Amino acid sequence: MILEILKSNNAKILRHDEKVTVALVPNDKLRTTAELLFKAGCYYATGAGVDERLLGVGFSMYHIFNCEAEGRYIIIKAVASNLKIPSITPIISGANWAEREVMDMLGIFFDEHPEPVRLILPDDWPEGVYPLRKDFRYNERPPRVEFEQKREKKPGVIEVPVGPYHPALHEPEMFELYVKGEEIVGAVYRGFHIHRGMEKLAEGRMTINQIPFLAERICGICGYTHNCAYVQAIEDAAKIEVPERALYIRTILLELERIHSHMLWLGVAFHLLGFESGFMHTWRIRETFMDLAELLTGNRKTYGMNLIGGVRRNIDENKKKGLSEILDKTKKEIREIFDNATQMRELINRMEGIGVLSKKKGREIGVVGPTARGSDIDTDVRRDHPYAAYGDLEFKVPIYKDGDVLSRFLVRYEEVLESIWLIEQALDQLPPGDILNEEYELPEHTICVGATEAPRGEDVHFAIMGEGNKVYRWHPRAPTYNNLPAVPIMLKGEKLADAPIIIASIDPCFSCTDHIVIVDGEKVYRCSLDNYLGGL
Amino acid sequence: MGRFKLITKAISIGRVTEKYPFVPLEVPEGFRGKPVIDPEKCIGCTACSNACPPQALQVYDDLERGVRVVHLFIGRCIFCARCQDVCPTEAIKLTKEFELATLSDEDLHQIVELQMVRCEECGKPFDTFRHLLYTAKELQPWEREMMFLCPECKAKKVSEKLIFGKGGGYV
Amino acid sequence: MNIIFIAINLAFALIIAPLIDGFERKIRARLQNRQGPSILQTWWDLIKLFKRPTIEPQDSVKPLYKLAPYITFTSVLAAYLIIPTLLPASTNFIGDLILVVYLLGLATLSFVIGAFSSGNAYAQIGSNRDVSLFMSEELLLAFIIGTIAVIGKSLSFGQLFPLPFRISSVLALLLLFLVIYVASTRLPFDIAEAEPEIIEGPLIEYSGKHLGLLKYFVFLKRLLLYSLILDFIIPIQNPIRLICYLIGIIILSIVYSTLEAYYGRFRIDQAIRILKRASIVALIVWMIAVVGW
Amino acid sequence: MEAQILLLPIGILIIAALIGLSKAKVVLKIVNMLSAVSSGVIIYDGVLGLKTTIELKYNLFNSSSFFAFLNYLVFRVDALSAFFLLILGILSLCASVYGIKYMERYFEREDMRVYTFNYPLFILTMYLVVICWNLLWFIIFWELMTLFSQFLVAFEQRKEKAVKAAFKYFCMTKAGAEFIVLALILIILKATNFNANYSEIANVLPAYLSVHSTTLYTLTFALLIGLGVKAAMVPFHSWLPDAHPEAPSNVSALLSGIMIKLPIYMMFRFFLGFFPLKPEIGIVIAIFGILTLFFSMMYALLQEDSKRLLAFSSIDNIGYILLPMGAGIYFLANGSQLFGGIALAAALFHTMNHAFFKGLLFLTAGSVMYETGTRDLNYLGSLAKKMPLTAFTALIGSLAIAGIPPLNGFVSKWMIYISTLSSPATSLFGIIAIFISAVTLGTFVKYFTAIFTKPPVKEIDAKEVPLLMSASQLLLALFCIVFGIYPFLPLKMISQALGSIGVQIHLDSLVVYPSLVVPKTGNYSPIIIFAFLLVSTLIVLLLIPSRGEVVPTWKTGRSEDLNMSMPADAYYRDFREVFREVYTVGDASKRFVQKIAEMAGMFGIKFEVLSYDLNSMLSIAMILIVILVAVLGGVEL
Repeated sequence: MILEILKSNNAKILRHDEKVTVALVPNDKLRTTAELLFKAGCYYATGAGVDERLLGVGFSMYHIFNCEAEGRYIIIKAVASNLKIPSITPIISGANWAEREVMDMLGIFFDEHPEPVRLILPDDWPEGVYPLRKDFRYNERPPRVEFEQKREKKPGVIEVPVGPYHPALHEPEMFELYVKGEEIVGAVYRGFHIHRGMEKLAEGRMTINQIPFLAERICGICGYTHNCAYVQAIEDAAKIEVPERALYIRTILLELERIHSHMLWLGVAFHLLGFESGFMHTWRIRETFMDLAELLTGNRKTYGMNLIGGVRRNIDENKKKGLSEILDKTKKEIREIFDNATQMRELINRMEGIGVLSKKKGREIGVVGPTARGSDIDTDVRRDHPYAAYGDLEFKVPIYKDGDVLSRFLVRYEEVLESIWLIEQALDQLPPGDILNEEYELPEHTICVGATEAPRGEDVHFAIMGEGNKVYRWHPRAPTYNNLPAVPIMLKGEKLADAPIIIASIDPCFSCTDHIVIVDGEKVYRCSLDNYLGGL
Repeated sequence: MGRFKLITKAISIGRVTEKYPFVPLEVPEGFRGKPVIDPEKCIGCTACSNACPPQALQVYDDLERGVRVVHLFIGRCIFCARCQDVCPTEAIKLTKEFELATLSDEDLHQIVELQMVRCEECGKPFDTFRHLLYTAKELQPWEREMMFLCPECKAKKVSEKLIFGKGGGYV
Repeated sequence: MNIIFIAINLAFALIIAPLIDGFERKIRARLQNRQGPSILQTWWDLIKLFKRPTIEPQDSVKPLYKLAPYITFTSVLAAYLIIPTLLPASTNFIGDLILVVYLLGLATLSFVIGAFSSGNAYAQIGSNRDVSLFMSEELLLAFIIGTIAVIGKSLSFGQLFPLPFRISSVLALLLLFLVIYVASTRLPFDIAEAEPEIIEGPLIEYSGKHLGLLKYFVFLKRLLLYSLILDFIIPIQNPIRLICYLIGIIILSIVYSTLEAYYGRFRIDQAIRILKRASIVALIVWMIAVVGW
Repeated sequence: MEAQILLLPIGILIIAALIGLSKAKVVLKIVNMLSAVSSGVIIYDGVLGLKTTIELKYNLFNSSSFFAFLNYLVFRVDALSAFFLLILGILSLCASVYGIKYMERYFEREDMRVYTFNYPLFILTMYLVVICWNLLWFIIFWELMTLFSQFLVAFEQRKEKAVKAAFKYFCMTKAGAEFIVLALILIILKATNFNANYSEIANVLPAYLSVHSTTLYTLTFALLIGLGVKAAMVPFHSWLPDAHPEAPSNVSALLSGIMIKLPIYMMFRFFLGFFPLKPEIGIVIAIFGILTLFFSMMYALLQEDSKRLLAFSSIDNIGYILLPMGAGIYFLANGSQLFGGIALAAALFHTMNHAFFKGLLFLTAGSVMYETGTRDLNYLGSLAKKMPLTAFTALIGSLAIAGIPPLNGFVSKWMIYISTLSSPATSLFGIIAIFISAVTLGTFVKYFTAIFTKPPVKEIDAKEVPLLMSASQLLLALFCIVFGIYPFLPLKMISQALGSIGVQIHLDSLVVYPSLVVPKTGNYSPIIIFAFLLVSTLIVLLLIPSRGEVVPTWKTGRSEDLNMSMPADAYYRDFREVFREVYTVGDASKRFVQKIAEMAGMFGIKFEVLSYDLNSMLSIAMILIVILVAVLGGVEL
């Protein structure tokens, strides 16, 4: 099916196995291919540009599609002919940010891109300096350039700035709400205030076994799934046999992380709805899971458990026992708290029918995770692309139809219970044996991709192996990157009082999104989402 | 109704927070805290500095003083315990200490200096004494006699022996 | 004699009001499994604020912005001349129920005008909500005043305290309980100062001494309203009035802080709607009172 | 001989009007000054009138022709008239002084003669209406007043809105006047056989009406409509919100401040002086009052035009005057002297207060127009920095009209509540009045903040208005404060005024220095409250002085300049949303009237046309009178 599409567009298949398909598509066929794939039900996961001049190819763009039906990732490679590649944003609006990012970072230009303006680089970044090119050193700092601010006041409304420093968002991001009385008539998102240059760092300095610890620090809450995604990508490339037990331990930790992340979010949701006690209850329970993580990995949050080929610490018997006991206790408590909390009408009224995201829009933007499942999009990497031990564990994926804040809330609540159930299963079936396989050698220039289901949705890590124990290119994509464009749509026409809970309802994780490049200064050019809003 | 259930629950559970700064906090076994190098055990093999992701551990030779400096800067440490994994002599360990806030920068640095061996030929320091001893076990007898030579001199010597060696040398 | 009593009452209020808030914070902490700050914490906060310097935003209208907190503060103090708190001071020459209500109105007015003068979008939205809430809570309050006037045949506190025990008076006091809850700007009705969306609304630009005064004003207002509802219940010539009063304050603050801890914040329109329904109930109560039950 | 002083203003004003016929620029100043002078004389007359009753009789033509009953032109100032003269004098003084500078902004745009000729005559006719002591002359002056004032409303002839508004105003009040004429005809035909002298009427009418109740009710009906239209009583108010904003601001100050109070004056004369006191009449008036204040204020909340907002609030204050008047009549009829007296005193006191603060507010709105040339609340903002004096006076006006202690508005409102809440029958009125005063507060928070404090959409260049303008504002503000802190003086006048129409209020029992005490009901000591507020504020300022450095306004870390100005239509959106029923009712009534108009249109009568077509209007009114007279004649026979 997929192969037919690719063949019909006379694409050159570079790699085809049970998980991944990589194909080189000629530029004139790129759009049609993308369109056909999108029609065939593959949504746009992410895109990455690579400076392949050292490999003698020049600049090339990789569009990564997620085909849930076949459980495979399709990577379409297009080589830039004198720095130009046809843009696919007109067909798939989800590709907007990815293409603009490549535009900023590598200086590849996309023909007929609807809004070819800077997305990531700030205004004071000099023109024509492209940080992700190989001739740009990872610790280089270009000089600032002066620029003038171009924006006009909007009459008839209050322009309410939400962020960069706003108590409702716990990270520096910028929403601009156009408010009339209490009603939000329009919203604009400006992002990418935090830049940590992780990709450059990884390519430039780190060895393949150091990068997992870097990847874990992409996110402050769900770092371990990034870690896993990266490790899986490399293992996929090098065809490494990971021991069973290691896979199970990874699963347990992943689910533990999902629980604490969701509990955190539920607590924050209560706090934003002004229900402080609910916040306290939720976090009190969350604390036990943090302690569990500490018990298993030696750290509350950054587990640091993965190496290529397995995990570093074992789960011995008494740890196992303690784990299952605590799980039994907390499961009851969680049920109790939330069944009671959901009886409080004023909370439900604040969430019901608020911040609705339709299924169609969601697909177009390519939202992932609970945000997607909340609006009736049945997607879950754990089920569609089984990794770790999810293949042989059974669990259900909660789906809600309404697409409002309440349904996202409930999705997360049910996922907490599911995760507990998953951990219990994994603990019983925990196979004996070795936990780390260190006999492997790394291939060169293999294109690989690894994906996990983070608490916020799908993590995709794209990588190209390099010489020795280095990677040539590593491009992680956090779920928030796909979910954020949906927020202004949800916000439009709602009351200002609901803005914080709506913004929070995608569980935004901004620094995961902004991992891209080393940049001085905070000022960031407005990335308008008018085309998503259908014009403010 | 649910509201009152929650209230009763809260009352029944009682306080859960601790008077933390005034009472010590328990951490479990295997907690990854502040790493500490045991100067007695360290042999300066540079395994840790190669493994360390954030380059918190750096090893460099101070040639005129003839010492190898193992420099640990905790301000950079991410407490991943890779150094602990790779250390051949278990010289570096992660303690349970986690209250690292300090007013003086010195508290974040640990520096271990190891005496280096000077090359018999050129007299340039090339390796720590301990490392030599540590590796000495695996050496063959013919290598022992030139174990105090720096790699260059060693290579020179071997080639000389190969060429001018009496009795066919070691070939 | 009266003058001394009033002076003592004022002093009492000024000292006790923050303590009551500290007490409520403690109770809320208990209900949320927390240690909670010490009861004196509110006092420390206020003292700290009074030590801090103030700032003036560029876009603000300076005189109004600076004067507003003081007027707000003193207008609620003036209400203490009229409502007997600790000691039964007879105040039948200073003012009556209407005057108290209007003094609180003055407080709200200067509060929002100060906020509007700060020239911050959040402050404007917040004070806009504040006034909307004030108007709708005034509707309910008006009905209660009418009912009380019908029951007590008077508006001056000398005649009103205590209210004769009738069905209508009990209902009226229950409604007064609600109004006081709303007026004392707590969750779920602290919509004007909602922290997550509009960052303390009207208070956003205020800092240091000004902020301290406005916080102090809120505490004083709460104590005032407590005393109001208690005066309606406790006979003023009661020998053990003092004990009853203090116990009443404690009970009220426990009840209120419990409610506060276990409610989610309303949206402004929801709150107004609730108040509207309540005032329809109040209309019925008024009818009952007119009938004479 | 001092009685002749009554003629002095007439003389001056007529001269002023004649001067006003010339085109010269200086005329404007002269006319305004002359009117100011005459206003001073009017004040003097008022003070005189409070001491003793002044009377002037003229026997115009000794013939027993049809005009016999126009024969005696009697001017007489008793305490009630004197009270209204005082208000008229003070207000027209301020308005005229204000006009000297203010009117200049119209120079090259308009034909100033429209103003310079009509303005003095307008004041004159109001003066005559108050002092004349003969019903027929009253009608004539009344109509003239309408005539001149409508020319002033139509001052900006180029603006079609203004002209239409003027026509609407004229025709509605005219139609209303026909009802007064009807009442007059009834009285002089049936009761006083062609004698229209007030004293005569006061002697004869009560006795007659207490027998013939039908006539009483007819008269009440006729007068309520006739005077109600002029007083812009809901549902006859629709002309006012169009007319008042269109006039020049100092004229609007007069229109709202005093002209729509003259019907109140006549109501006092009729319902208290001439008619027997009937509780039901009182209740009816009170109900009209409640309707008026409720709907008008709820609509004032919506307005985005400063002067239109003020116009609506004028209607609301008419409600605040009608309510206690009706309640007072009710109480008196039920023999409760105390509360009756207080209620009526409240009515008169509020008349005075409203004259002052509403005049003041219109003047401030005028000053803002004078500087910025707009009345749009969306556009204005943060003028308090530029025009501190105007801002201060506007703040005082807003506080006063919101009934904030210790300003004058609170005293009258307090009296209203005390009296109305005292009996179950009227307490619902009191309750609604309290609610509406909260809404008033909201409305004037909007008025004040939208013009003076909220940041503007874009920078407005304005400076403080000339001294003459701000002086007259300050004078009125001063009255608001002084009469608030020391209400005993106006209360004394009011008690005299009421005494002159036979209502005794026991002032010595009410005023227990330093507080107003209604035994066993309520008490309020403005002096103590004011002193306490002042002193304690000063003390707190000393203890906790505030001095701080200036920092940029906090925009959650943004550096761009955002549009932080709240649009006027955004105020209280949710409140309006929740209380939408009120507006649905209001709009439904509007639509109902339109329906009637359409149905009439089917029969070929075009109300839209009609209401701007004077002849047909008048003819219809005449026909109406004839029919009514015939009918009533039949009733009585």
